[in-house]
Amino acid sequence: MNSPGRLRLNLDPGTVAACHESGQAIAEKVWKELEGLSTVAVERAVARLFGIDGADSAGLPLPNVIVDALSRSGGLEDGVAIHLAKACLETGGEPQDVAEDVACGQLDFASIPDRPRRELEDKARELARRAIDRILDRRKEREELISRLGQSRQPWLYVIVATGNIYEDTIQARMAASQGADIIAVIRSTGQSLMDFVPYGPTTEGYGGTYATQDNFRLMRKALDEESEKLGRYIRLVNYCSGLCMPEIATMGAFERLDVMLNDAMYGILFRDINMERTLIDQRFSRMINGLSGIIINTGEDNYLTTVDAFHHGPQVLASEFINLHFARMAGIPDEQIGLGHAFQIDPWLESSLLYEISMALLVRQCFPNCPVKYMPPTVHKDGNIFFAHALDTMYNLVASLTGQSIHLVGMLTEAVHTPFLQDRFLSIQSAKYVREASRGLSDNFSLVPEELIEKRAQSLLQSAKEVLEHVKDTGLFAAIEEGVFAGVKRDRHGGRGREGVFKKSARYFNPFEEILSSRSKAF
Amino acid sequence: MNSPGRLRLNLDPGTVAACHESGQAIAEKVWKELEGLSTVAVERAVARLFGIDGADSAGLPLPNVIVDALSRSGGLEDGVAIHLAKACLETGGEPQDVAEDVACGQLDFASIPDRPRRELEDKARELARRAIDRILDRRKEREELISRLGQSRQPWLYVIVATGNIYEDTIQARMAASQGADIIAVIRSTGQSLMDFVPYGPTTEGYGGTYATQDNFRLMRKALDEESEKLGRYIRLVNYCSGLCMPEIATMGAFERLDVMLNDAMYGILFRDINMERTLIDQRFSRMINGLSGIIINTGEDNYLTTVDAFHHGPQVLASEFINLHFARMAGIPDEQIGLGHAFQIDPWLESSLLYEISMALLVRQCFPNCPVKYMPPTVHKDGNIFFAHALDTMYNLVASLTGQSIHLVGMLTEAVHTPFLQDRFLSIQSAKYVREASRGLSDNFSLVPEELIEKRAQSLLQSAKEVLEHVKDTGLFAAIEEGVFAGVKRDRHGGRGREGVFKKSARYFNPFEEILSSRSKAF
Amino acid sequence: MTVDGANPATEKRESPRRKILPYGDRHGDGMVQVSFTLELPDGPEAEEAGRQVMKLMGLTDPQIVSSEPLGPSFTFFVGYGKLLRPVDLDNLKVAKLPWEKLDPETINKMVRERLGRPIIVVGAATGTDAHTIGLDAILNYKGYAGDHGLEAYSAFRVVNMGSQVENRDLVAKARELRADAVLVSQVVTQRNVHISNLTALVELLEAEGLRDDVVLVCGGPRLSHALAVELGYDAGFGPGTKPSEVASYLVQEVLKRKGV
Amino acid sequence: MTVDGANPATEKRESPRRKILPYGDRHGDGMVQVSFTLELPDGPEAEEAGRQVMKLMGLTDPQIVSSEPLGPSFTFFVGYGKLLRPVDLDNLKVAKLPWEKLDPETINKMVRERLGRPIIVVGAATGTDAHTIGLDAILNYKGYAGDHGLEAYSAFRVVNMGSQVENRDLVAKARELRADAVLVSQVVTQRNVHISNLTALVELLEAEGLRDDVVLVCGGPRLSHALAVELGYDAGFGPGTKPSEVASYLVQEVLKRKGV
Ligand code: B12
Ligand code: B12
Ligand SMILES: Cc1ncc(COP(=O)(O)O)c(C=O)c1O
Ligand SMILES: Cc1ncc(COP(=O)(O)O)c(C=O)c1O
Repeated sequence: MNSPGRLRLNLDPGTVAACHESGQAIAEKVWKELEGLSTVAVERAVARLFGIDGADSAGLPLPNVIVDALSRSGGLEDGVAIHLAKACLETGGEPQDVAEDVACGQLDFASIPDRPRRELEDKARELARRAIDRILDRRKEREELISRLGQSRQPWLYVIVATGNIYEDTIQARMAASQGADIIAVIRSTGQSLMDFVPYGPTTEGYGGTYATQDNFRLMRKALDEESEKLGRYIRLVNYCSGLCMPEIATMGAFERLDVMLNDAMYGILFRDINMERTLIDQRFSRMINGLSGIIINTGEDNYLTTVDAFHHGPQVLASEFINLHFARMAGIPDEQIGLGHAFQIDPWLESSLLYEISMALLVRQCFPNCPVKYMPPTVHKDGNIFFAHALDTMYNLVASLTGQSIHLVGMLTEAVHTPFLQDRFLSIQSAKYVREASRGLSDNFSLVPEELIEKRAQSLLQSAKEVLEHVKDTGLFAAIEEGVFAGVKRDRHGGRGREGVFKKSARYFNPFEEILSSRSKAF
Repeated sequence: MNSPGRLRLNLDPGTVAACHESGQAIAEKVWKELEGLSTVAVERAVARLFGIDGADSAGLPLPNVIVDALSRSGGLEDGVAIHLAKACLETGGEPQDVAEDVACGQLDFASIPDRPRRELEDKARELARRAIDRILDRRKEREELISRLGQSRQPWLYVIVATGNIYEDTIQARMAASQGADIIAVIRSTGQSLMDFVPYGPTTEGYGGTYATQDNFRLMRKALDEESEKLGRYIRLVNYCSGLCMPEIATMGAFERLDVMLNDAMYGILFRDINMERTLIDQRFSRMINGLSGIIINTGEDNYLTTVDAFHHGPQVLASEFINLHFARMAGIPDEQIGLGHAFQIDPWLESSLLYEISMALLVRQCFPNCPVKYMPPTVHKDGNIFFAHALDTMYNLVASLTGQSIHLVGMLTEAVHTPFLQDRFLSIQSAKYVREASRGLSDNFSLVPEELIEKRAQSLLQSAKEVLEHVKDTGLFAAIEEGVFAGVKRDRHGGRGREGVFKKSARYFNPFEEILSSRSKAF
Repeated sequence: MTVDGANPATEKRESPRRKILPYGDRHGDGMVQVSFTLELPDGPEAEEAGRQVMKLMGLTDPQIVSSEPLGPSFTFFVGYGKLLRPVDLDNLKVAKLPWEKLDPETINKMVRERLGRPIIVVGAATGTDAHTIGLDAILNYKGYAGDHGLEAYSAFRVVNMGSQVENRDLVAKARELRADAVLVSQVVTQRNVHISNLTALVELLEAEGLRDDVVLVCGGPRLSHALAVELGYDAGFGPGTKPSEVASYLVQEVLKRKGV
Repeated sequence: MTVDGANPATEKRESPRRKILPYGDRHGDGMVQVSFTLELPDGPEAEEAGRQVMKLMGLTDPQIVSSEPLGPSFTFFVGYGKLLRPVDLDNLKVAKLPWEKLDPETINKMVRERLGRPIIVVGAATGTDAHTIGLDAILNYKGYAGDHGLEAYSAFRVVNMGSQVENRDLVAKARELRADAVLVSQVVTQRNVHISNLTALVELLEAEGLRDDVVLVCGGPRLSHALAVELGYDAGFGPGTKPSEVASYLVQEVLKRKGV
């Protein structure tokens, strides 16, 4: 973990503890309310975990085929695990065979005779354990690569590729790595988050990003592994575990050894108008998988700061981070994998804006000392003046280094113009590398003067965050979102997209992953 | 004066005092050795101070005509003041009339009958007092404009114009002021410093800069005064008081209300191979005038850092600053007008380079707390990658603000390409303004951690500077320069350009300005 | 060295004001900065190719001042050169804004007195575009840069459908509300997705026979009035648009169409 | 939305390798960044003029993405556009360096064995140019970027005259020392002062009948071999030149001329 050196804010530990308490209470309350529900996306993820992949002749992915079939036959409420176990036992095949047979109409879940509960659960557990082993193998592979190849000192430089074409993306990603990037994110095409299935195969036609597909993950992983070997340092790969297919993407990422996933408990609700219950259930299952696979999640509080004024809305960002943290911990993710999101977004022309940025960046760092905070660059206050944008990024780079951020998303001088060109990424990485190396040790040389602007501002942000959290605890998260507490966005508990994909679990419902992973997570 | 807030280095006061002692001893020793000498440039300056201006039919400026005439007639050793006084008394005309008559051959100094010493000195004193009043009027005018119009908070942003054409320069200077510049320097054409006369009239054909002429000064002053009124803040004007005409330019600047002058005790020797004695005599007289006119001088230690490696040669920069300071004080300039030069020139790719920059910048600030240090931007390590150069300038801008520099020379993204375009200056000012405002108060929020890199480095630089100064004191400045102590440049005491313009004063030598100004300076 | 001696120089600006060249350091120097990438390894061949690129841009005296390898097979260039082909200002077609700026009171009064009911406005960020800030800036009460949004006027009744709205849903809503104006925001422009989205909406409105019933307006950071008109819209608004500008336009256009 | 469904796409690079376009985000997109200033107040007229400038550069789809007033009467533009005119790599004339890189021992040995005395080199920064760092980097022992200067070779006898040397003084020195090579540095290039200085030296050497007796070399940040040859020099060295490159060239050229 990177550290802010001697820059320590004097914060009241009682206030921090109170924030944690509220955060945890908020998350637990939500989970209590939702315990009896599952979603089509969770079930499709289970199907994927069982090894189901591919699409039917109409292009519909097989996990969707299975879930649709069960939904029609009325078995979905029991969870797909039980039904797939039964079909495997019946046919002697693998889940993939079952799925293919269902897809071409050769097999019908409704017509498979039932078996004793115990036998079905055991088969499901066996299939789940295989999936878990597969994931743990990829996790071990990552650990071995890192120990063999090494990795950069933090802050790690994180850049995006977003050509829309996975092949062009791999070229650009390789170049970025060779230029000094430590983490490469493949941005998703607009619209994918609202698709209730994950496209299949490699893709070349995204808008503002590239579709997240398992083949695309694999192609990029391969390119970056080759580049890692060449460069002698492990290059991390990122994608977006969000939207209507959050749990499935967690699965695909776990299988393809992604290293980081954008994965937020509330982003889908606020920014994609996805149904609250759907999102909150999906995030939990996806986080169980992310935790298992050793993936670092990144939450999306930075997005609040792009939507509402960053100077005035610091407290809700901090409050949301406490909530996101506790949702993640509840799903079994250790702090070391919880990369809370934060950003440098205050109006640059505000007098002393830099002091406010430093204050908040330190505050986040200090409230969550074991979390690899992902620090996002200025975007909102950039316009087409690419030179000024570059200067702004340079100051942001300094704050990232000074305040000991772990994951440093490299800002682009062309932010207000287009998704990054090859040359934009080069220039931005070059300048971020310069600042990172030139400022090594800076935070060991400075200490904060007590009760000056930086410290006072942080104290007041923390106090207000505590108040926000207490309010959310009292009203409950659902009501708080209905009120518009976060990012100035109001959503209706029963509105939003993907609501139809939420269902009540039957008494027979069984999900072997929930069982195995919750007991595992206790051990963390 | 701007301040570095709470950022105070723990420096041994004894070491600082020892540096001052050596610096003063060095300057005094030089002055003792040179007391009996004057130069053609000093005498031409006296002629200008007496109001002589214009050129003869061949284009030779009248001050040169006078000095050449006296040189031929053998009267130069007495100083021009006595001879001009005599001619005025004889003809009843003004010095300008005398000069014109000499120029067209109607008057010959040799043929003017002598008068009692007392009478001549009194006339010379009277002419000198008129000149001094003229200068003090311009000084008062400046003070009134500043108190009426106001001025920016420090650091003041300083940019150059250098089109070579004074008319284009005034356009660019006006634009720069309206963009936020506080100080405008008109860079001089290459080669002017080696010309032993000051060109006359407005000029449009410089290379890498514009000729310094009194008309050019006047045109630019007028443009900036208009702009100051428009913008409601006083815009300062800079030129170069250096080269073979240093004292004359001081005079012209005083008459045309320039505000800042590049004016170094040793620059001409080291960087223009001008004779040592010539330079050291000229600098003294020019500084007496600069002091009188309220002009801030800027010394040129920044140039050492462009010539030798900035990481290793900090001590000589500091040593030179002590020497320059004491030369200036000896000439009667108060610390508030002594803008010592410093620069941000360490290889940006050196790990922790920023810490070394901060260390040295603070050190200079703290050693000379009342001096308006002029902080120069990175130049040497820039290449044609204008984007990286812009990022580098941004970090420099931050250091300028953090360490409380007074005069902030704005770096240009196109430094390695061309003298600044209109757009380059805009972009650079924009980013410097952003950093200045965004970082307001930063240094009040930080204190230095004792005995860490920044402080230790400063302590060791100071110690080494003390040793350099002691060595120079022991060998004497002339010998030290012959050894190559500064900027890695070795010069011969009796070599260099302009040596023929140095002459021994006769027993009758009289310079009313020396007399009046030295007694004045005691009063400061 | 050339010093102008005793003759004060007065430089004349050679070309008449209406034909202009880019200005770097001096009037008429034509200086332009460029940067671009070529898929070639750094080296003399790449540099010469870079210079050729500048020549293909019609630049005189092309200077590559920086070439940086972006990896093993790409090189990035920065260059300066002179564009000595003047722009003829007299022949410039500036897409003129077909309305004048009015203040809010005037707008409200005009609508109250001449239409007698608020103008009905439906707005959305269409297709997969989820950027709402620009649309909200125009429609919502809060507005933009200190200028209130259309909601703040009594002259408008605003329905803001939000983001990622399908064209067909937008058209259905316009029909349902008998909207006077339809406002579309498009921010994502990669591979011209905004052009296809905007064009599809016009076609749908035409197919539904609604095109002539509404004032159709689009906006976004890469849109201009000229482009909007080209795409079949009545008006387009680019970056930095203030809500009051949109309000001024809408009131004048709607009242004109209604003939009141 | 276009997803390629079950058919894994394999995009072909359309144009053959030897004709290339600038690369922004995708092969063949032709994207180029430009910036420039026009002497016009910020506003729609200026913006349209800015777009015209981009069109005059042959750019397709010209987009002005920023326009900033530089004061009341100038506007600065940043733009992106597509240059769809390819560079033909097969027809590229790359000024080939007419020498090969040798190591110091080889150079010293060649001169010792074949010439029997050191090559005499006179160098200066001429005219009013006072930039010596580049010249010193080539000539002085210390050298540049870890590569020693000519002084460090037994193969050369170096006389570095320093800066602001008049051409006639340089020529006199070359004559006096019977120099084998004359090396000139020119760093200041404003209004092409380097071109006139360099040309004047060639003319002077010719007038003095010395041109054929010396290998004439120039260097500086805005010089290239191609430009040097055009100006009548035997070779030219640009930014980043290492002293060993100059040494390699000189030894080969001098020995060739001497026919040894
Ligand atoms: C904020 C922001 C976001 C926020 C949006 C929050 C929200 N609620 O809107 C978040 C973080 C969610 C986001 C997400 C994405 N974003 Co975004 N985002 C931005 C950002 C930083 C600012 C845009 C903004 O709000 N500007 C401020 C508003 C006020 O300006 P404006 O939109 O131009 O609006 C003004 C005018 O254009 C006009 N106007 C606009 N609309 C309308 C409509 C009408 C009718 C009228 C009259 C006028 C009008 O008036 C407004 C006021 O003056 C820009 C970069 C930048 N600095 O510009 C990127 C940017 C727009 N985003 C981009 C991308 C690619 C995305 C993603 C697709 C990335 C991804 N794959 O995940 C996602 C997905 C979104 C989706 N499905 O569409 C790209 C678009 C690239 C391109 N040119 O195609 C940009 C340029 C960043 C980049 N360089 O990559 N983004
Ligand atoms: C250092 C410097 C100075 C120092 C010079 C100290 C010294 N002893 O040389 C000082 C501060 C004194 C100075 C002064 C001035 N400078 Co100056 N300076 C620079 C600076 C920052 C670096 C130049 C440098 O040393 N580069 C490092 C060397 C190693 O690189 P190089 O010169 O390119 O040399 C390499 C090659 O070109 C080649 N090479 C060079 N010469 C030769 C010769 C031969 C024979 C060969 C084979 C090879 C060769 O090999 C070298 C090694 O690879 C540049 C800006 C920049 N970052 O480039 C401005 C710059 C060159 N200066 C500039 C100007 C205008 C001036 C002044 C005229 C300003 C003024 N009016 O006061 C003065 C006056 C000087 C004069 N009379 O000429 C301008 C020139 C603009 C232009 N294109 O016309 C520049 C570009 C800055 C700017 N943007 O305004 N400068
Ligand atoms: C947490 C999080 N999830 C997802 C996304 C991307 O959006 P989408 O899910 O629409 O691809 C973002 C945007 O940056 C984000 O921050
Ligand atoms: C102190 C000083 N004097 C003079 C100059 C300019 O040189 P010249 O005197 O040749 O015009 C400089 C260069 O920046 C300088 O720093």
